[in-house]
Amino acid sequence: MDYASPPIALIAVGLAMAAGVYLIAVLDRSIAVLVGAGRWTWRGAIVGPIRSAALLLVQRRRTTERPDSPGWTLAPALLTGLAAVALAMVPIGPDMAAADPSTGFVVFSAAIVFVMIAVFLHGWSPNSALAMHGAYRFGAQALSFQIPFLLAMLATALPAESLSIVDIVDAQEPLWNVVRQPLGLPLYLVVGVAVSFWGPLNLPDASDLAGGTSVEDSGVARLLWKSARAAMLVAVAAMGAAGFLGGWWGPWLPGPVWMVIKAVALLTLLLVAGHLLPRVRIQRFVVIAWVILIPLALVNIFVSGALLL
Amino acid sequence: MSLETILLVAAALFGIGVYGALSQQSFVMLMMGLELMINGGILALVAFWAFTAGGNPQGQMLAIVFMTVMAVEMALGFALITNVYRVRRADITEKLRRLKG
Amino acid sequence: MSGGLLVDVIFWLFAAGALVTGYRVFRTDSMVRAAFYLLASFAAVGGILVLLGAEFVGMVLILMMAGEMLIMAIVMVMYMMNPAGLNPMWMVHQHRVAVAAGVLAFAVLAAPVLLVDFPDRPNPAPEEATAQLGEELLGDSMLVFQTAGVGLLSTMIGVVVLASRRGRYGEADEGSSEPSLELQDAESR
Amino acid sequence: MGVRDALAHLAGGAVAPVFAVAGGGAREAVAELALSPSVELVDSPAAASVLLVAGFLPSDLHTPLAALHDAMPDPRCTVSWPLGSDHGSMPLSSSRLRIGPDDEPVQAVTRAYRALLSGVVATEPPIQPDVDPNPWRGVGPYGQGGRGMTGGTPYGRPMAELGPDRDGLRLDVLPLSIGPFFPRFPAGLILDVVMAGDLVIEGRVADSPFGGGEWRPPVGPFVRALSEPVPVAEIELARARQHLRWASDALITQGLPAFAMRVRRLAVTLTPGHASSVRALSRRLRLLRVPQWSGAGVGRIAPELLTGLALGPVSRAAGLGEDARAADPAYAELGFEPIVARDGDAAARWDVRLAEAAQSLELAARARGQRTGGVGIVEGPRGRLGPDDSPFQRLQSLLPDLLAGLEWGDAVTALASLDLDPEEAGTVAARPSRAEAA
Repeated sequence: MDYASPPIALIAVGLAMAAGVYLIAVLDRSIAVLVGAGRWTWRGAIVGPIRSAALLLVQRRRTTERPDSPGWTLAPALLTGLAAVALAMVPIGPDMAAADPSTGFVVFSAAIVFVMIAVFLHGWSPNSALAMHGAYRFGAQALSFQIPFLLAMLATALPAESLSIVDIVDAQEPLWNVVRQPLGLPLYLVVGVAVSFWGPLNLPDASDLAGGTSVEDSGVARLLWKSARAAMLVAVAAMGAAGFLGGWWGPWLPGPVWMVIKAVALLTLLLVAGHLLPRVRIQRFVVIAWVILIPLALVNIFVSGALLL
Repeated sequence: MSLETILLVAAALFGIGVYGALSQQSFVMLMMGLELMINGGILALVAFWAFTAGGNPQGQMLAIVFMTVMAVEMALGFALITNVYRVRRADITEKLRRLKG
Repeated sequence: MSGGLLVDVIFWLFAAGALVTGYRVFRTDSMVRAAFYLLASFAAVGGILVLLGAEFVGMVLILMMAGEMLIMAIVMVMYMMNPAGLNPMWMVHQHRVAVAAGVLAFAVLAAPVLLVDFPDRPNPAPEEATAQLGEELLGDSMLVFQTAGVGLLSTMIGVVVLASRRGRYGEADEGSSEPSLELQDAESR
Repeated sequence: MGVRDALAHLAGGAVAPVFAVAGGGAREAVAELALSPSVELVDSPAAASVLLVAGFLPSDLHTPLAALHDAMPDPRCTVSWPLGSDHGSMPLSSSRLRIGPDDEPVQAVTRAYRALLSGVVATEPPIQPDVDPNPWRGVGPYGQGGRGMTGGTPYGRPMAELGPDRDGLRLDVLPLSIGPFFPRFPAGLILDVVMAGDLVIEGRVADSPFGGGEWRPPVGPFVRALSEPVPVAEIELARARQHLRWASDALITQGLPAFAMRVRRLAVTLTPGHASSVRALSRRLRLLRVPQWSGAGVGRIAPELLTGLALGPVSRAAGLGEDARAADPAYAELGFEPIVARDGDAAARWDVRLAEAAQSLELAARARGQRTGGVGIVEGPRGRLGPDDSPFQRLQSLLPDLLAGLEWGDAVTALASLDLDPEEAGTVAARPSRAEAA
């Protein structure tokens, strides 16, 4: 158990999150303009997110009829905290980890599993029908994606013979996991999009629910929820880069730079997919998760285990 | 933080669990009482392991068995609730005067 | 096992959190809130386990309970006549007996804690705890571990059979009768 | 409060979040407004700073509009955009911000938004009083609100009742009314549903509020064709535009807002020469599997139920060749053949509409001054239009069977695929009275 000094780790994680969220806002707007055949401008794509955030800071929060106020306030904060914990588990260099507990993998998974609590709370507490349906939907979605997610991640721990993320990345020096376990990364990405409820798997906050769990949010709460969601996507992409794309391993450039490049590449892939793929029907997602993803994830684990023997 | 204080906390959790399991009318709330008792059990177990096992991992092993028991209890409980609700439409204990099917 | 003042403060925070939220489970007027309070109680206990050096067990406890509590919240919303648990209500019976039993259980368990002198053999190196546990799980205690696994599997099969509608002897709800609504019983009293 | 002022100043340059209520005759104008980079149409009043009320709103919708207004966070303002209709009796008529016939609408909206954030325009007070409809705690036998556990009204809204589930359990079901300003439906569409979790147990669409005779619609090519011959090129261009506008809304429903903007841009600038772009768009959507992934098997209506209803693309997607144009000599001259698909589900409706849009553009390009022949009955973009006879009213009776048993997402997809338009109920009814007046 080797932790960086807490204040430095906190500041580093906070900065990484803020930068990641801003990057997502810029990338997402740029991709939307590209897909929508609009005109890209500095004002729109680069300054726009900051201005929109300022509006949400100025806006007064409105409330609904008899909400569960503590839960409603807690949910975005909880999701932010979970994203921070998840991101803190991702090392960007062999000696550059905010925290590297011996069970980093389990901590990351616990953060992922708690996302469903945050989303359920967020949808349940405003006492609003559409928001609550978003919460129910995410219940079904989350219970379906958890097992394939844990299995896909677990396979990366096998070659490292450790649950520590630093060890998992270290074990990829000869061969990246994306090559060693070709099923792993696609599985991880599908489920990762579901975890951060983005793009085609944005079912709890979907447009057919007029925004789902966040339909009643305004002001700072909306800003916090949106950025927490983006931060979760950053954490998922960063962990994908560390667990499957060899983390800091790469020629010529220093390790952390490689790590950032890989994470941003994964992020861009996820964002582009979000603007091109239609929303998946919840029924179909649940069937796919249980009937296809879980068996594939098991095959993935068995094959990687057999290769190690 | 000493063994005694942790055991007291665990005993208090267990006591709250007993209170909940006995006082609640709804099946699910009753199960929450059971869960809380097991929660106290796990805490006591790991405390014993941490302070008296001297590095032997079997205490943690036992905690994992406890967690398995908890999962089994949950799953069985929910299945029974579903079944009872299907057959009797009962969701609180008062509605089950006899248990025979 | 001493980690200085900071560890002590964190321990007391977790302990107080676990107890208060555990108590709130039965004092809140909404079922979903009750599920979340129980989850908070488990998370606090998980935190204490991590403090004690049982990192893996603590984190797995937290991880597992998140899923369990969501299912619990949904089951409550499903089977309680209180949609989404936002309508406050208070449903208890034999309240005095239950309080007495709870206090008695605490007293019985607390007495030996205060009376018995426990051996003091703290763990030497908590860093190794996770690895040690792994060795134990797949080494000496393999049988226990496998038995737990098989037990879970048979539970899964059993509960699916129990909960499903179609059974060997026809539909499970065959011959079931509509109960009188709670409302009528309660209001006629 | 220096920080707050600085933030407000910064926010003044942001994309204005607008919740648009597109009333009678305003849908096209609002859709076009959304293309501007300085305005964003948001899905929820909670996210909006500006409430844009465009076109005509029947008096039945005035109270829901007031509730919508009160659901917006401060600072908020209302901009009315009458587009030639009378806004006089609306609850928001005190609003000073108005878009006149000569104003540039995007500029007017952004100006109002900036004025609001800089404090020049004060935030609007709520319209409705904020009171609890019912006592909510400590009434029933268990200390709950309302009388009893089922059937009470603890928050002034009905509580869940027991209803059958797919699995044979009797679980809670929740009666809900979605609309009339649900962003995925046209304004004025009210859907009364009974939900069990995410599942629609019962659903019906209420009568159109535009049908009461209050509404005097602007006259478009389809309505004009009822009483006089109209150039085929004009009417077919309008049809292609409507189909593309539908596709754009359907894409938003499927979670592809950016792609929807591309389609909407095409719809606004559409000319008869664009047939190949429409076909390319259709190929691309099929490549991304948008119709199949979202609509295969969803909202299927059997051809037997549709026979004789003449519901345009909906009928033709189910394999019925019903098309009023087929009987028109002007169309026969141009070599018109109805486009027919087989499956009758939402995916088939996608295919039929996109193919028809391209076909319409080709007809428009080929037309040399032909005018429609049949007076009295017109093939509108949603099916046969006649006096007192709109596709909306004919479809209404099919909806309960269609919606029951769908997941909410599928129900929205199915409704979107039908392209319901409550305004048409009024458009057609208005014709005879105009003729009498003349």
